[in-house]
Amino acid sequence: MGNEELILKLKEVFPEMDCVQGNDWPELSFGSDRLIDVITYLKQTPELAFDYLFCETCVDWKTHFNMVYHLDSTRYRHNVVLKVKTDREKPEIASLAHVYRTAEQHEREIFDLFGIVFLGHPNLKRIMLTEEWVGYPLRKDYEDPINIIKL
Amino acid sequence: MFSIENITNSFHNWLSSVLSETLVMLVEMGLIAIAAIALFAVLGLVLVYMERKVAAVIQIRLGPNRVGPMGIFQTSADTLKLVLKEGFMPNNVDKFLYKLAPFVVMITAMLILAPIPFAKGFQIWDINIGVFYITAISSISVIGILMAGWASNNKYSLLGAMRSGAQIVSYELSAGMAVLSIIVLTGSLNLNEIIESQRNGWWIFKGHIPALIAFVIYIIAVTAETNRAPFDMAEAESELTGGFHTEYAGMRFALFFLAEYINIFIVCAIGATLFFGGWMPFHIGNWEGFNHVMDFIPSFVWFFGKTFFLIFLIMWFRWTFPRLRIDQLLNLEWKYLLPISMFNLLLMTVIAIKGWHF
Amino acid sequence: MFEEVATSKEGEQIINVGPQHPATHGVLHLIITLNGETIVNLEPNLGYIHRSIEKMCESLSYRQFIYTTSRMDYLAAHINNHACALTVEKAMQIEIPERAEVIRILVSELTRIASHELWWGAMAMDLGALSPFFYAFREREVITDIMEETCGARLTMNYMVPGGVMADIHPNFVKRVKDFIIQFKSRIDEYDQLVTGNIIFQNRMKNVGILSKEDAISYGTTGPTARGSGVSCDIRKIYPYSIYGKLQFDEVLETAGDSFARYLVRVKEMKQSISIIEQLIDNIPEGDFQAKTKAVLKLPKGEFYQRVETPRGELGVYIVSEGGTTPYRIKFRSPGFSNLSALNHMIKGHKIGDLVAVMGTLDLVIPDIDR
Amino acid sequence: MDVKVTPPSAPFPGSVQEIPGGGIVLSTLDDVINWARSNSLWPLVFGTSCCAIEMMSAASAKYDFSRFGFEVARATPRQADVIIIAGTIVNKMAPVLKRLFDQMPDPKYVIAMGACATSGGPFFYNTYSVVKGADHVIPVDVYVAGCPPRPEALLHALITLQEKIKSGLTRDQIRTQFAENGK
Repeated sequence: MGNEELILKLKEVFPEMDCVQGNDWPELSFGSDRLIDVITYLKQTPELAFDYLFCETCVDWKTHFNMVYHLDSTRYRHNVVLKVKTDREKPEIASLAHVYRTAEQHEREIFDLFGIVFLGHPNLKRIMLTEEWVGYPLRKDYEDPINIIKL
Repeated sequence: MFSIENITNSFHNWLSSVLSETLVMLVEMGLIAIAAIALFAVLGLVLVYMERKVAAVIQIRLGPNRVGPMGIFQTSADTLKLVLKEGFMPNNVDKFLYKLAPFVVMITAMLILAPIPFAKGFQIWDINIGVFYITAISSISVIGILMAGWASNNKYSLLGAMRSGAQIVSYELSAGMAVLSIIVLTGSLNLNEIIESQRNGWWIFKGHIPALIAFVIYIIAVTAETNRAPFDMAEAESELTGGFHTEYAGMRFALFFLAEYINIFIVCAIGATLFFGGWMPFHIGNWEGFNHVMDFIPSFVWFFGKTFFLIFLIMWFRWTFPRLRIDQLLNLEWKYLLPISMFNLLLMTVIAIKGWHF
Repeated sequence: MFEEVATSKEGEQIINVGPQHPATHGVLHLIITLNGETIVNLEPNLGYIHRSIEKMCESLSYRQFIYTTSRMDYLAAHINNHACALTVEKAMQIEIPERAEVIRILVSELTRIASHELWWGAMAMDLGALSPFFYAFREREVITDIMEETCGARLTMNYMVPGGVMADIHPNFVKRVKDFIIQFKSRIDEYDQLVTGNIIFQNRMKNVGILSKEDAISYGTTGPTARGSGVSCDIRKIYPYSIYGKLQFDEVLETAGDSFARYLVRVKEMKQSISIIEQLIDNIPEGDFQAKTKAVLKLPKGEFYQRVETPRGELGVYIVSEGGTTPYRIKFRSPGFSNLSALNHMIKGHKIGDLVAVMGTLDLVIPDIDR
Repeated sequence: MDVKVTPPSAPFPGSVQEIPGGGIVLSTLDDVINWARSNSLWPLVFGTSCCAIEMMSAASAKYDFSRFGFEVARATPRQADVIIIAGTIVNKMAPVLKRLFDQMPDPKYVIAMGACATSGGPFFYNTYSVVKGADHVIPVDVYVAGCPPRPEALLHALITLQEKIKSGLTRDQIRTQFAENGK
């Protein structure tokens, strides 16, 4: 399915969401409460079949976090980008570890570096840093006068 | 004709002329002990050096060449350094067993040196059950390895030791069968008599195909018994870091290291004795002239030549083949080698009874 | 730091492989639950070489941040640089000269061969055959020398810049690459004789670490790991970037999904890379090696993503730009990170000796996983 | 060669100190011991990142550090003499490195290979997890420049370490000599 078709389809199914053409792929933005609905639809609809989560990451926009999911379909070779807004004070979002198993490790990394809590994650603990590390280093307001030498 | 026998005999006669009989025995025992230990050390150094050079040749490298001419003092430097390293014992080890283990392995290796005829008439202990003695004693070294693995209080060591135990217990069988098939031909357990029986040709040539099969099985089994690649499950560097000697350092590690090479020497010496006639020169049946020419080469040259050829073979294996997995290793023994060697023994017995061999 | 990391049941023991362990090719820490010699569970513990590259890049300019990626997956430095350069070029809409494109592909494919060479040697070494490592390095050194002549570095080249390549190729480049092709073609048959056909080797690799097609997709594995399971995922084929769309080469697919399939994919990929190089080496167009770009690069506001195929799989570079001279956020989607997550699934129920056979064929580069 | 400042009391590991009035026999013995130690440096298999590949290159046929007897790479720290820190050390790795160093029996030596192990190198600024130089964790005997250093540089470092051991001097004495003669 081409990008235009995909946008039309997504707009039809999720009319309340913001769906635009990004630099490469269609981008769908919505709130964190709808994540599981959207993912389930995208994965299980036969003509979409987004079965491959190739990138999951997070961007700290200082006022909120944006979870970014890049999805690919190994059958049709079309992509979509999901942008999910989460609260910065109480960052919680549903885990996708049961839908895409690759998400388990990606979500652990995001939890480690951004401090986003993934609800329903089987093994949510720090992966890159030690357990006793304080703070989430990839947040924009992270300060560490001991380790970080600013240029 | 140069022979070590003459030297030892004349030395014995000279000693007897100056000392009483008891003293002669004591002095000779002392001298032999020193000689055995010296041989042990020299063999260790030479074999380690040889291994490194063989590895280098196979791996298109140069190998040690900076310490002394051609790097021949490399292994001496290594040994000296290991001796001078900090004596090290980790916490919570079983102190007694931890200290004992390297010596068990070492002493076992030294004990087996006793009945091996290094040259014509040059043997520490001419014992009538030589082969039996060797197979019996060589099984003890696994106890040392198990001790080391258990006492080290390290999971890698324990895994390595357990693997080694399973492996040696299995491969003793087919090694024993291969040895037996030669015993069947000679009808003697005495190593000297086995060598004498090869005066008109080595068993590997005289014994038809069964002798060849027995030799192949013997080489495979002893490679496994000495924990050498492709059967180095006990050490398995990429899986178990160091295997049973993970926690050993300095001199204690050096003892394991040397014992490994001495064990290789011993099994190859036995292989050379059983299949290639030990110190017996290359003789062909009744070709008197040819045999006489061969006799001019000293017997110890023959012995060491054959032994080192077999050692080279085992080193060649090590640097070429990947390692087997532990279950494949046991499958190979119990499902293939053991039935083959049993059948081979049967065949050999028939040949011996019917007198079909040369 | 060293407290009990997991608890074991009766009859099971926990064994820590790494961070310093020869099988892990670096500083990966695996917490393995063993029952006898059988692996019950495996949990990777990462971060022993987590160098905070993503944080660091947020304060580096678009020309500077490329060098950090050479140190990420150092076996495929060119391809990492290529991904970054492509992202920046895509964002700034820089047209690159034809010559630069061809040079980029040439060095990328040489890097791919060098990387697979090292993998081949290291994997054979893990399995206990020590000599293939040295044979692999013999050929690898030739590539390293070619790279050194052209790029000035042996390992971390930083050769590709936004707009093209840093410098023109060395006059000897074409001749030496041609010599290398001739030499390598005979050597790869030697490899097959020495390792691929070896019965011990085949027994160690076959039916070990099986990953089904569905699992391969679900775990997000890419590169030879996924292609060994029959997943078509070569970015060069499915989303062609640079001039890969114009080149003739096959995507190597195996369906068995075991370690041996992954092994075969990599060995055959080396041959494919050689054929790509053969197509290009005689046809390097004349012209500039670098497009004219501004000294200070400023990316427009927006989000840019570029996927490329490294020897280990799919590398994604995700740049979020606020319009300044430094990225607002950079994410490197590293292939090893996802491939590693499938390890537990693949290794369960196998012997500890199989760990090296499976990990060897995943071709993990730890700094690439940890970033 | 740069010699880092360490506490003045720490002796250079492995060198046997000549006692005052020590006879000629003892000195010769020292020489023999230092000769053995310098010619038998078994490295620990320890590579964290890029430099490890160059360390492998140094082991490979073209550079072949087995010529000097360095090829007996031990996987277990108990049997190693020299730890070549090949790559970046991060905060999570630092305790492990310290532990590995502690597990090695004396005399033990350390080579910091590459810019990362020397000072943090390219990862010095703006990183939250990199140790800025492995000498914050364990004492380093020889530093190698480069990112990554060429195999020749590593060989040179190992030879420098050999010379350092052969000289039989303490770290203090080496530093004084360095200050006086500039070499």
